[in-house]
Amino acid sequence: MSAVRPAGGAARQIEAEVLATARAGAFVTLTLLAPGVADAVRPGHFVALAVGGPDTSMLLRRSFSVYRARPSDAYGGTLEIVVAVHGRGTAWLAERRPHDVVDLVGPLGRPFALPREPVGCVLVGGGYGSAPLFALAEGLRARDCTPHLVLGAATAGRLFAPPEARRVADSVTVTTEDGSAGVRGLVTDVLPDLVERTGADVLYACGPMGMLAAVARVAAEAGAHSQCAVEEAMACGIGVCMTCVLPVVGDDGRTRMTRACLEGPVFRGDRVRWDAVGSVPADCVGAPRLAGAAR
Amino acid sequence: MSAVRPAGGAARQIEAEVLATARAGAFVTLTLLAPGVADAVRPGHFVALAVGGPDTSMLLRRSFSVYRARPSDAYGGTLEIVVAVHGRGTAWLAERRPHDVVDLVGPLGRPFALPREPVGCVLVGGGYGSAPLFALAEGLRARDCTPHLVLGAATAGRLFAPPEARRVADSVTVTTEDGSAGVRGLVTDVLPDLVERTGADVLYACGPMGMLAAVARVAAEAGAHSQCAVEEAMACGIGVCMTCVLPVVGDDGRTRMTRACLEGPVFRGDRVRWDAVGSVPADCVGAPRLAGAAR
Amino acid sequence: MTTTTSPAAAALAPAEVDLTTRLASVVLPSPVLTASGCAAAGRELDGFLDLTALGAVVTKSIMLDARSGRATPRMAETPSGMLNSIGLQGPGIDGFLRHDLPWLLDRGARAVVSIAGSSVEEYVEVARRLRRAGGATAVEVNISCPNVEDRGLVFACDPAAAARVISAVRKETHRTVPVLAKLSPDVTDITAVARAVVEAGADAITLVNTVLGMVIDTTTLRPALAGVTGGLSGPAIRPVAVRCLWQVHEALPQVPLVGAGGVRTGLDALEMVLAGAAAVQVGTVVFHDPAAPARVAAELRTALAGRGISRLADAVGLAHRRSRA
Amino acid sequence: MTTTTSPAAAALAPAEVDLTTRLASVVLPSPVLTASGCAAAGRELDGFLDLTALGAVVTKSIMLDARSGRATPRMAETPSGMLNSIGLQGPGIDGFLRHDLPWLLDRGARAVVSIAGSSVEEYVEVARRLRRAGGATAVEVNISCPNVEDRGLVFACDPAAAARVISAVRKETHRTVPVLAKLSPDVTDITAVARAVVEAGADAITLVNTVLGMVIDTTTLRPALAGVTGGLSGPAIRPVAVRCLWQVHEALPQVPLVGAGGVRTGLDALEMVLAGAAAVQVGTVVFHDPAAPARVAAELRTALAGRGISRLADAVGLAHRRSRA
Ligand SMILES: Cc1cc2nc3c(=O)[nH]c(=O)nc-3n(C[C@H](O)[C@H](O)[C@H](O)COP(=O)(O)OP(=O)(O)OC[C@H]3O[C@@H](n4cnc5c(N)ncnc54)[C@H](O)[C@@H]3O)c2cc1C
Ligand SMILES: Cc1cc2nc3c(=O)[nH]c(=O)nc-3n(C[C@H](O)[C@H](O)[C@H](O)COP(=O)(O)OP(=O)(O)OC[C@H]3O[C@@H](n4cnc5c(N)ncnc54)[C@H](O)[C@@H]3O)c2cc1C
Ligand SMILES: Cc1cc2nc3c(=O)[nH]c(=O)nc-3n(C[C@H](O)[C@H](O)[C@H](O)COP(=O)(O)O)c2cc1C
Ligand SMILES: Cc1cc2nc3c(=O)[nH]c(=O)nc-3n(C[C@H](O)[C@H](O)[C@H](O)COP(=O)(O)O)c2cc1C
Ligand code: FES
Ligand code: FES
Repeated sequence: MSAVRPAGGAARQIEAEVLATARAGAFVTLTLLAPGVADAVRPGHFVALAVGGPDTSMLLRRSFSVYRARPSDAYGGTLEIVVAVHGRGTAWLAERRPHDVVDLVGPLGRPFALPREPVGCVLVGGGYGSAPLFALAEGLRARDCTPHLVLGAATAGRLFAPPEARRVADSVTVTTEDGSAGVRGLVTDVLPDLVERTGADVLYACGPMGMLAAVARVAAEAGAHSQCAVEEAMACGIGVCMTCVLPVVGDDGRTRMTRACLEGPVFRGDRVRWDAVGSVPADCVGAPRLAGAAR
Repeated sequence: MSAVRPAGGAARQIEAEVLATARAGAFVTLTLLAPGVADAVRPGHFVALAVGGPDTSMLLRRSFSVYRARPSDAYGGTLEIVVAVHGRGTAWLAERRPHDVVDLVGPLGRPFALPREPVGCVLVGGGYGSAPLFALAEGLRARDCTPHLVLGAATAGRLFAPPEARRVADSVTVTTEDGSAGVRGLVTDVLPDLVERTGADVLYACGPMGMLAAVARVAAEAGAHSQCAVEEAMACGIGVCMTCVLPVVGDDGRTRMTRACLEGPVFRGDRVRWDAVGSVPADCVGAPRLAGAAR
Repeated sequence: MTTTTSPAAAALAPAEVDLTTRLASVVLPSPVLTASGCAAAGRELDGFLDLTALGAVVTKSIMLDARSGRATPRMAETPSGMLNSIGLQGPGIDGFLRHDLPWLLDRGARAVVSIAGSSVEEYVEVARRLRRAGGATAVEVNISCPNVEDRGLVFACDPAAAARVISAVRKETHRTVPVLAKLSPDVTDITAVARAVVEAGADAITLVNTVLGMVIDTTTLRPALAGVTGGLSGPAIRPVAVRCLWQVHEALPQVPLVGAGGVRTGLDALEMVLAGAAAVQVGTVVFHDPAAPARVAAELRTALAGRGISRLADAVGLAHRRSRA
Repeated sequence: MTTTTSPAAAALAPAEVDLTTRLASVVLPSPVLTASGCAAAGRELDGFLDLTALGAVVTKSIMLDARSGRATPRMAETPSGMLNSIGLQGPGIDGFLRHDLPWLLDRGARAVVSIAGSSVEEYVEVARRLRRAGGATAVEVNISCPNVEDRGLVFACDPAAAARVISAVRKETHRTVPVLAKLSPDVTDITAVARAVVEAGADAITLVNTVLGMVIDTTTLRPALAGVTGGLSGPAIRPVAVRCLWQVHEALPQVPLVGAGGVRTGLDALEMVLAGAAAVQVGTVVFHDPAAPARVAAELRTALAGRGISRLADAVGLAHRRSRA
């Protein structure tokens, strides 16, 4: 899990034309013409978009999970992303119109690992974190796995639950914290039951850090595998800056500050030191022996 | 000429909607809805536009002469500007489309002074510098003056000579350096003759600094008045920053570094120290006595 | 996962927020001021905003005699900022006291008068005449000037020279009028300069003046400014200003600080307040938006209300207390 | 009116321009390099650009032992820039020499190896192991590190401490391998540090490292970075880098300089060359555009051609000569 991606990875930098935009609840979906990129996308990959145009004061790219990729459609490869407006960069993206062009780098990161056997799976998405799970469910079905979806959010408006959800999954459970849709509560309120009922062997999750930690815990308790896609602030998205790190245990049992953009965003849930995310555990390789490290 | 504009000048800051855009040779004209501003515009006034949108890295406004203002048309006041694409700010403006909004401050500066008597006038425009001269010609006609236009540029494509030129002026002479339109040469090649033939009492000019200096010289030689609109790099456009200064002789005969945005852009040609523009003449009020002044 | 707790307090109505602030002996109704050299002497901004509602107008640094300033070009735009090299053009203190200050006071605005000099004596003489005229709410001492008596070394770059100026100006200034020392960020250790000026009697510190920068015109292949180097200002330098505020507040928590450097919005002002500023100045952004100081004050009020903070004073330096917690 | 004459020479075809540059004893085929910490050890950029066509890959500063770096958040975006506080995460010199440097050399790229330390002894030991392994085209010494033996004072902020590091590293480095001293702009007098490192044996100087800055998160009301302060980089600081290059080239015209700070386009690179840089590094902008170093080199070639300059070397420091003319 901790090897560097081989040199000359599949990622490319392209000028992607916006083909369509749509509102979906609190989100905007963008369909982008991405020949040469769409083909290489697997569920869990992300793309990094430049925002703000040529004179912008915003220097850094914004990262988005790929919601759907169509490698060889009429346009020669398109992909869709789901944008939640957070700050100015996502606001700019949400203002794009068909025929506008956005600079895109992708596919980036490591995708979800798929089981070799036909097993039961539970896929848990928090907010827009559900975006990569529908394509994942399809991929699992293609391997004769049985995917069950759990989609959670604070309120109904912040759920991303497109119409195909029911089509691609054997069951869909919705939770909202305010009860405005589905079961009132957190995804983790319904998860242990569902895992038990379905006898799931793998849990997949994408969403806020707290949710991922909880999913990893449920998986561990149920003796299941977990694959968690994390969201860490990223300056480069391609592995050169070291801003996106979190403490992850390697095959050798040692914890390293590990790049989410290159070795993630998908990690094995049992490898991430969830309680230490945001800090450097004292047993981490190279952890400071005294306070005040170099700039 | 050197008094500060009275506090609470006519300038206002508004969100101006773009009503129409058009190409005119090498230029783009923008028609802006500017209620409360258009009414106060006199020929020679300029407006300062914010460029680049909310996340831009371009901090400073760009200045433009008003080409035409219609105080009380169907829209409640519009004005037109002529944009020559120079760098990124003007490129951004040239990309604006109807219904876009630009932040505008204006009217700014002092307009051309009009003669009290019905006299002959020659109006000289270099490149887009002709923009304010057509409305000026109309204003002069309204006072029974006889305006003659001289429009010059490097090549035909860089001439701004709209159809109404012939309507508003008693004669129109065109010069281009490459002879691609009108007389081959500089405006100053045809000017002395025209001034003599028309017996002009006032010369008005707007364009590059070298041309203005030449017009002022021709006027002085012919015993005529001159009114020159200068173009100095401006950070604020409203008189607070002191970046836009040039050496101008005041009523007291002393030279001061004078703000083009507030006490100009129109100056009496005989008051500007043309040979010293870009420097501080040694006899300027407050000129350094030793090298190396404070930051 | 480390949770980023936002303050628990419930949101307030903006009108409930008390924006008054104290700079040593002076209380200002608003913590948002103009910045020296970015508002002339106030008059040109009248009509774009209500001058009387500002904390104060900080006037362009004034020297003893009239000054022409430097040759042009005096400015260049830079990414999210600009460079200027004006050379302290101005009418001299007598002209300022005759024409500019009276207008501002008649208008009902508060004036923080910025003074400059090329020797300690010049600062002293300017301060003396200003004291004689009266009317200034505070004196801000711009020490980012070359000292002609010490090979043109900038006062603000040497703690001892900075202290000499401040101590001399403090002596020449009425004791009820606070003296603000305005520091340059172009130093190895801003806290050393801050300590020196406070020991010399500064009642408050303004942080920061411009950062020394330069642009070369790639068409003419020469420096873009006639003055070769110039002062970098605007949002580009805001992180530098916030860092200086943080460091000085950490070192001298009792000293009132005034923040300057790229403030564009109410959240930018809040950032500086959280770092330790009791007031902020809006400079370069006025060139973009002449009404900015008024807008920033309104946005700051809303931002404090939204965070349940009822008094500006409670937010001053809050990030220090929260990061220790 | 002062006329701004552009150079009279007629435009050339871009292919006619000779971009080779010399840094002391080393000749590079291109003056455009990556910047330390912005390209890891090159491998991740492979595929986005041709590593072998770059002047060199400047690798992330490496210390003696493996380092975890700081806690997160490690970055914050700022207007036209960003703040980082990575804390020199890396595998340590042995891991670097075993895995990273061989890959880069096998790939056919030139490597400028950046080294760091928290004591003079650490720099020496890293340099020694690097020399033993061989393969580095040059050594860049990142002296923007706190000296644990002197109350955490940053080496680059004290001419004497900077000189001690450089002189020690120079002694441990093969004489055909140039030693570049990389300076911090956060000093009162950059020329004093530059003189000190040149006297200590630096063959060239890289200007500049990041500017110390800070952002406070107005939602959490705490510093945005876990490390509290961080290094400001990107186009926002370009005028500071150009000014430092100008000042150091003015003071030490014979010393080869390498520019870094906000280079985004070929014209930005040209600006630094005109100020005195013989080479430039593209750092933060790689995060925006992974192919930027290659693009900048191509644009620089076109810009020189358009100005009738057939050799990069003729443009180095040209603005000094033109502004004296
Ligand atoms: C691997 C990955 C996948 C993601 N997938 C999606 C998705 O499918 N849909 C979606 O809406 N969002 C997604 N995000 C989050 C999205 O990248 C941020 O919301 C966005 O960067 C915020 O930019 P902004 O300009 O609107 O906000 P600002 O707060 O103005 O951004 C300022 C800076 O902080 C960074 N930043 C702020 N918030 C985040 C965040 N939550 N995660 C990472 N960086 C952040 C920005 O990239 C930028 O550099 C993903 C993030 C990552 C790392
Ligand atoms: C009073 C006045 C009236 C003007 N009228 C017109 C007009 O009617 N039509 C027109 O096309 N242009 C006019 N200009 C020039 C116009 O303002 C500049 O071309 C424009 O500011 C360039 O911006 P940019 O971003 O495209 O170029 P950049 O070179 O990227 O601009 C960088 C900075 O330099 C300043 N700058 C650059 N060139 C000039 C210049 N020539 N004059 C002033 N500032 C400059 C910009 O304002 C900006 O701050 C006028 C200028 C002034 C001062
Ligand atoms: C055009 C201009 C002129 C300035 N003149 C002065 C001055 O006379 N005295 C002074 O102390 N600071 C002067 N400054 C610095 C500002 O007051 C302020 O400290 C600095 O620009 C940072 O704030 P800002 O980014 O909001 O502009 C000037 C700045 C600019 C841009
Ligand atoms: C994320 C990041 C990490 C950096 N790490 C290092 C480093 O390890 N060693 C070093 O000398 N400089 C480091 N720098 C500084 C850059 O090499 C460069 O000097 C500086 O960022 C200015 O150039 P830029 O604006 O092109 O990035 C780092 C910069 C960034 C943004
Ligand atoms: S975002 Fe730069 S290394 Fe991961
Ligand atoms: S442009 Fe600021 S004073 Fe004229």
